[in-house]
Amino acid sequence: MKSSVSIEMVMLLAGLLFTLGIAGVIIRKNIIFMLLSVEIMLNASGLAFIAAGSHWGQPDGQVMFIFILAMAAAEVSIGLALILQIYHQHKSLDIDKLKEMNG
Amino acid sequence: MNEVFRYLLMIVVMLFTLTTIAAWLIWLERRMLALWQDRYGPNRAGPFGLLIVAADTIKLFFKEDWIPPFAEKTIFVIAPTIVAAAVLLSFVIIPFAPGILVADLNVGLLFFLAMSSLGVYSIVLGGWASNNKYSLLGALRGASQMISYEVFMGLSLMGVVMLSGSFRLTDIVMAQKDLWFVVTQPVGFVLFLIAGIAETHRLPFDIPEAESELVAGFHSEYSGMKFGMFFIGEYLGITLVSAMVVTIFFGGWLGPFLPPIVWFALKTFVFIVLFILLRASLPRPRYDQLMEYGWKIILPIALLNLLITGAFALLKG
Amino acid sequence: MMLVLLIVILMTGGVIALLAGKWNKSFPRWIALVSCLVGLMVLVLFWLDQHDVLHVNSDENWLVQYQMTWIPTFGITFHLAVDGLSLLLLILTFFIGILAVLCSWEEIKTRTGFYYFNLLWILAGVAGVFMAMDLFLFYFFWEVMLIPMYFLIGIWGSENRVYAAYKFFIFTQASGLLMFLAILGLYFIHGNNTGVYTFNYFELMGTVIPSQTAIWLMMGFMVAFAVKLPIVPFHTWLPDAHGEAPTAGSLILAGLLLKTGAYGMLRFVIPLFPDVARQVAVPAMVLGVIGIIYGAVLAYSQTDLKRLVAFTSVSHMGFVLTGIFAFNELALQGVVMQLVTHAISTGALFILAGMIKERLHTRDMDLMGGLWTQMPRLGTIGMVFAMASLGLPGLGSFIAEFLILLGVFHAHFWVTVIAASGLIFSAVYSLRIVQKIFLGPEKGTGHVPDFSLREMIIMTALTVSIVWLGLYPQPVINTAKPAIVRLVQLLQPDSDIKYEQSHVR
Amino acid sequence: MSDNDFHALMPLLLLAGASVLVMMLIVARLSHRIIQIASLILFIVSFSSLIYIRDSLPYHVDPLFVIDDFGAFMIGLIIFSGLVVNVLSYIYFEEKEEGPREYYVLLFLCTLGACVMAVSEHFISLFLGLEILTVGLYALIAYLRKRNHSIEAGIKYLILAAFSSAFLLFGMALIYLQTGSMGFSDMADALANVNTIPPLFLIGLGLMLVGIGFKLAVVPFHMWTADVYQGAPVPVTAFIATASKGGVVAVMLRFFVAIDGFRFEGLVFLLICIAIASMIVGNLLALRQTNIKRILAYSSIAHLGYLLVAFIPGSAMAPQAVSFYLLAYFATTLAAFGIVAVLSERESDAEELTRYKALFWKHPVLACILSSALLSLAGIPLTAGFTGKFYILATSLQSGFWLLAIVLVGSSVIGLHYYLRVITVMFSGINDHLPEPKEKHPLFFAISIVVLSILAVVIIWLGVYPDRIISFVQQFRLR
Amino acid sequence: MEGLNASGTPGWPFVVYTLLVFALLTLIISLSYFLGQRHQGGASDQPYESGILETGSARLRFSAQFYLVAMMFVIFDIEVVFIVLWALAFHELGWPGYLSICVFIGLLFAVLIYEWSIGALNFGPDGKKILKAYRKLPFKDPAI
Repeated sequence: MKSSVSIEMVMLLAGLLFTLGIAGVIIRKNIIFMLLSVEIMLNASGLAFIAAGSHWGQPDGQVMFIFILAMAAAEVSIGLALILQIYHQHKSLDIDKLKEMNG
Repeated sequence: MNEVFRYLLMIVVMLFTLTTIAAWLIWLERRMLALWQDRYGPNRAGPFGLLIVAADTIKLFFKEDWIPPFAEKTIFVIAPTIVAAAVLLSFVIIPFAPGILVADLNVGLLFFLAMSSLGVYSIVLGGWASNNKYSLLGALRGASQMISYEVFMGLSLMGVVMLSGSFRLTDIVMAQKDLWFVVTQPVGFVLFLIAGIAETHRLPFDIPEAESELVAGFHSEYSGMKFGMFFIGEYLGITLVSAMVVTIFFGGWLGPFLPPIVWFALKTFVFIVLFILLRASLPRPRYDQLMEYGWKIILPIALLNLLITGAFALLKG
Repeated sequence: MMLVLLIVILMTGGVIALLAGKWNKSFPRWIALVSCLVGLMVLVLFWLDQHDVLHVNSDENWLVQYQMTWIPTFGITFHLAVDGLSLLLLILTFFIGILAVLCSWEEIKTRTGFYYFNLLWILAGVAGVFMAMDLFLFYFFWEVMLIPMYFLIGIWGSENRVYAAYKFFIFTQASGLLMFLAILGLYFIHGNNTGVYTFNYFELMGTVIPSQTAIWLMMGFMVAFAVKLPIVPFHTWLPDAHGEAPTAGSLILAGLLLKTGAYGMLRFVIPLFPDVARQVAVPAMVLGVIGIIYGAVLAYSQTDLKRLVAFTSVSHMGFVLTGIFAFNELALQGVVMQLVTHAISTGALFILAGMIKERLHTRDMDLMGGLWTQMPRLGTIGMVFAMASLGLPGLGSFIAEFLILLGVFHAHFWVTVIAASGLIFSAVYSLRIVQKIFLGPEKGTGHVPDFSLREMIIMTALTVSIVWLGLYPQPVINTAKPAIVRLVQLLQPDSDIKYEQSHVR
Repeated sequence: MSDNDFHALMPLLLLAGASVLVMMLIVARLSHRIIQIASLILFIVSFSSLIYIRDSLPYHVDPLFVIDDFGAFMIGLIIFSGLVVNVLSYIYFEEKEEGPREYYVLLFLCTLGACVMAVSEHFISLFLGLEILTVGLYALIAYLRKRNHSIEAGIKYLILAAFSSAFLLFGMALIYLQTGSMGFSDMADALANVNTIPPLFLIGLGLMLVGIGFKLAVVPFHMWTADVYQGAPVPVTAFIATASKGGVVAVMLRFFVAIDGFRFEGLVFLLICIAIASMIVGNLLALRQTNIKRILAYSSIAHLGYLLVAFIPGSAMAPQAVSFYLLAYFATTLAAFGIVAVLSERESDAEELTRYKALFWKHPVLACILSSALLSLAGIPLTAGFTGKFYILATSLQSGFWLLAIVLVGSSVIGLHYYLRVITVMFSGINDHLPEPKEKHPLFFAISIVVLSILAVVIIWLGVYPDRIISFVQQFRLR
Repeated sequence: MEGLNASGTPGWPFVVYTLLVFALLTLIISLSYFLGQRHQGGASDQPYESGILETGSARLRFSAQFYLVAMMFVIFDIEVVFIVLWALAFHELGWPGYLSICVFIGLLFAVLIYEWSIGALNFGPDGKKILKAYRKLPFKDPAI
């Protein structure tokens, strides 16, 4: 099974996922979904890194991916903790309801 | 063409055997428990009650296909299949004997870990979709137990990976030609076994079901073949963990005189019996005891084990 | 060293006043008074010492200078120098400074320490501006005088003080920053031309600038000075600031800060950009004339005494602008005279306004009247300075305006004619002051005390100086002469004389 | 890693070790006071390790780090601001309900992250530094979890920072795909012979700019700033405003200089637009605020715009101007937030302008420090801000960016207005109420005041006699 | 799939096996759907709660402890990734790698000790805490 997946296709997929993530962050009002969308974006970049790494035959892309993974995990940990607090305080996860501060 | 046929045959036989074994294990367990508890166990249908398995299966098929109206329907149906599928898929990487395996992945061990972590979805989704308090509690406990032991399971195997230098299970088996890893990695073996029991939420670690407090926990609301699926998943899980223990720590198919596949089956059988023995002899710990045991004892030991293994291996050259 | 001393005296005096204010309310004013007096004394002694030199030999332009590296990497030096023009303005600075301290003697009752700190630092900034020969340093002092002034207006001013302070600060700061940009532009053009990056005034003087760029750079300088002076479209901050500031603030604003604008034009705009200056001479003179008329007309229509005086400043400064761009010695001498006499006469009027306000608690002229009978001494002095403001012969303003008109006449006939008509307006508004405040029926103001001893001292000093300048202006003219001669030489289209530090002793 | 590597990375290692050490101190259940003092000492030790490594510069730790003068300078700045924030934290957090101990661990980690960025010359180290910094900041911002604002600010920052990280990463991936390397110098080699910018590279750079723009809070990526500044605890806000931005600026400068991004006109145009928009929008938005934290937030947007003005010419002078301005900006911002922190009370921060009424007559020292900081932010002579702005103007004019210089000058005039308003408030009002209650923690109050006074002295010193520092920063060579 | 499967077996049996597994499971589920009986009992539309009537929703708020476990899992599992990589390249890395992983594992220990000390690893109910909360409850005076 020789690899028949071209770099363009992978990058396209990554780009697609990334755009999907952006759309999610912008359209969604629920914080959890926004966080999910951000995770999709992060993973899309990770995918792009892996593709680029394999394109050049270097492990760097995968190294980066692992770091991205670790960072995303840390981010989700804190994000969910904050979301718990927000739900506790506001009884809602609607980002539009978080307008205590005037600007 | 011959090759293709061989593989197809192997796949079909494997699937058939596995499903049969899963069913047959129920009989085995009941007989063994009876033996140790000094009673008969199933002994009416067929010789030694062997046919009770067929009877049970038929019964399950004809049971009502009940989906509670308050449940989340789709998830409720999908949940039990996940665990069965995950366990069945895990078997592809197990080298039963030279040439008898479906996929010799170079990331075999990781594949196993990945599949075993999928099992947790079954419990969480099943418990949550049931919309029942017992189920939810069971699901939560199950989830925290399984993901915790997931960590230790991975760590306990790393010593073996260091010694064999590969994730591929055939390599690991071949690396035990001279000496089984159970000798060099006794701690790893014990930890893996414990984590394996916890992962399959078998007794004594069957906290997600805990019939005495949670009345079957995450599958309280399940019945019929969907319940059967959880059941199959559990017994296949026992088989899988036993097979993995054998492959990783007890030299897999390696052994003198007898054909490799027989060695493998024999060793695996021993561990299956061990599982049943554990069920018969040990009481169930509390949830908090189990978790604290995992995080406060197993995790440090696993990490230390890695460091010590590493130091020894490097000193040896 | 003397030059540094002047600034150091003021600055340390300010800091000591600030600290002393913690102990006792009246310490700071004594400290301020002493610092100013010391400074004035030093300067006057120096002037007397230099008088012969100035009189005899007009070649020796720069009297004393002090130079020290500051930020060598950018070619910034701490370079102070004084010629006749600077010297006159410096003396004026300290003189007005003393008066400012005296007239806030009783007026300021709260936070005296901080008040005198600000006052002294304004004076330090102004003094620095008059001495700085490094453009960076000049800008530095230019800004230093702003902030304390802002506080002075913003904290001790009357009702609308915050608005006035803002307006003052934003106007001057914005224009100052434009000037700073122009300075930087000049710096880089000079650096690119010669490879020497420096802010030194004397080195930058000969910079060859493409004429298009030169116009922009000159506009940068010009805007800053125009706002300070103020020239008509940029004058709107002035009535507010003068109106709301405490008496000493108005005094310093009118007496010193406006002068820095004129000084900047004389010192920087013309020598640095002589060609461009010639090009814009006529429009500038026209603006000056507009200022004269406009200021006078608006002064007439004010009912607020301080605003009225403020608008007379606009009018007087119109003369200054017109005179500067006439480019001849007579007019420039007139400009210098005007700077000095305006400081004194307008300053005196502001002080009077302050005194009246202290007594009547209003600045509205409609509520005043018949004060002469109540306070004959105040009335007399008021009369004197109203006359000074309209340019009565025998008082300093007359000499100044006469010289300017004479000089401008050489340069531009019609401008002179219109500017002269401004004198009529000034007569009108000056007489209106006298008529509305001192004469006419009493407005039921009740009993008000006449001058106290302190006020008498202030007024005597001012009156003596204005009369002296009107009768014997020669010392001032002599002192300013060398600088002016140089300037005029520089402006001759075919001159190759460089305006530089020829024989500094 | 050889011994020399350890030697050169000493400050970073010390910071990392410090965070673990503080964690162990927490385990030992030591009091807040001891932890505060310990972390103060640890900060000082890490800071002084810079002196220790001074002789071995520049040093490359291939492929991730390069520790040169500029890097060491930035590390010094960042650690210093960490130190100041640390000092300010005791009074601020001791009064609060939440246990303040973990705060110090996070502070060390964030400082470490910023430092890592400042010396990185590789995408991986850039990313690691950035994430150590931001992940720590998420927790720090939401540290006072009982306050709604805090959590709100935390989640806003989290979503947007993660969002921008994703942009940054995707941009990096594209650049990596184009050049085949993630090290700056190799990347530069790959681009050396390219005169027109490759489209993939351009897109990547654009995405990276979006990401960096978010972190730096420049317009149009500034919308989080005010809310986060307002919601976060004051010392944390000070940290965000200084250290976190300093690290990003440093690495961005290094990156652009390495790949010589200034030769691509489109890119420079983009940067110019961002700079102009930041200066104008930041200052305009600050005008109508009455909350000092928000004022400082918008002012920081404008200041980053100013910084970009120094950055854009890309000349040899640019790193110097950036370094100097950062120094001035750090000292100033820390002093300003320091006063806010010192004045804050248990229930609420001293953020409303009305709280500052007549401050000068109550706390003349604090008021003077705050005034000098605000004047420096406004760029008035005699303060560091003025010298910094002068440096920036000189840099941009030297390369002929007149438009930027004019916008800078114009927007500083707008800026003056709101800085002056704060100062006016402080000096207005009369000292007619009761004396302030006695300070609760006299020792730490004194330490804070001393540190803030030092900052004020630095501000004035940089304004009056900046030559030492200028000749120091002039040694920086990034190429 | 090539990278996944460098030697040994071809990739297609894996795919076939996977498909077969899913087919089998679908078959079992659907068979039971067709074969199973139907009925509607009195209480069959109620969740089972040991025979008593349903009390409240099953969507309860549960202890943050579970969340903590999840976070600990996420963090430690990610860190295991780094250990896994080290284990794989163990011999190539040699002693320097060993030292690095020692530091890494040391950090993990530090974190573990920290979590232990702040009570994140106490899963059971804390008797003292409960007692304290109990004492705070406003009880009615039994005498009245």
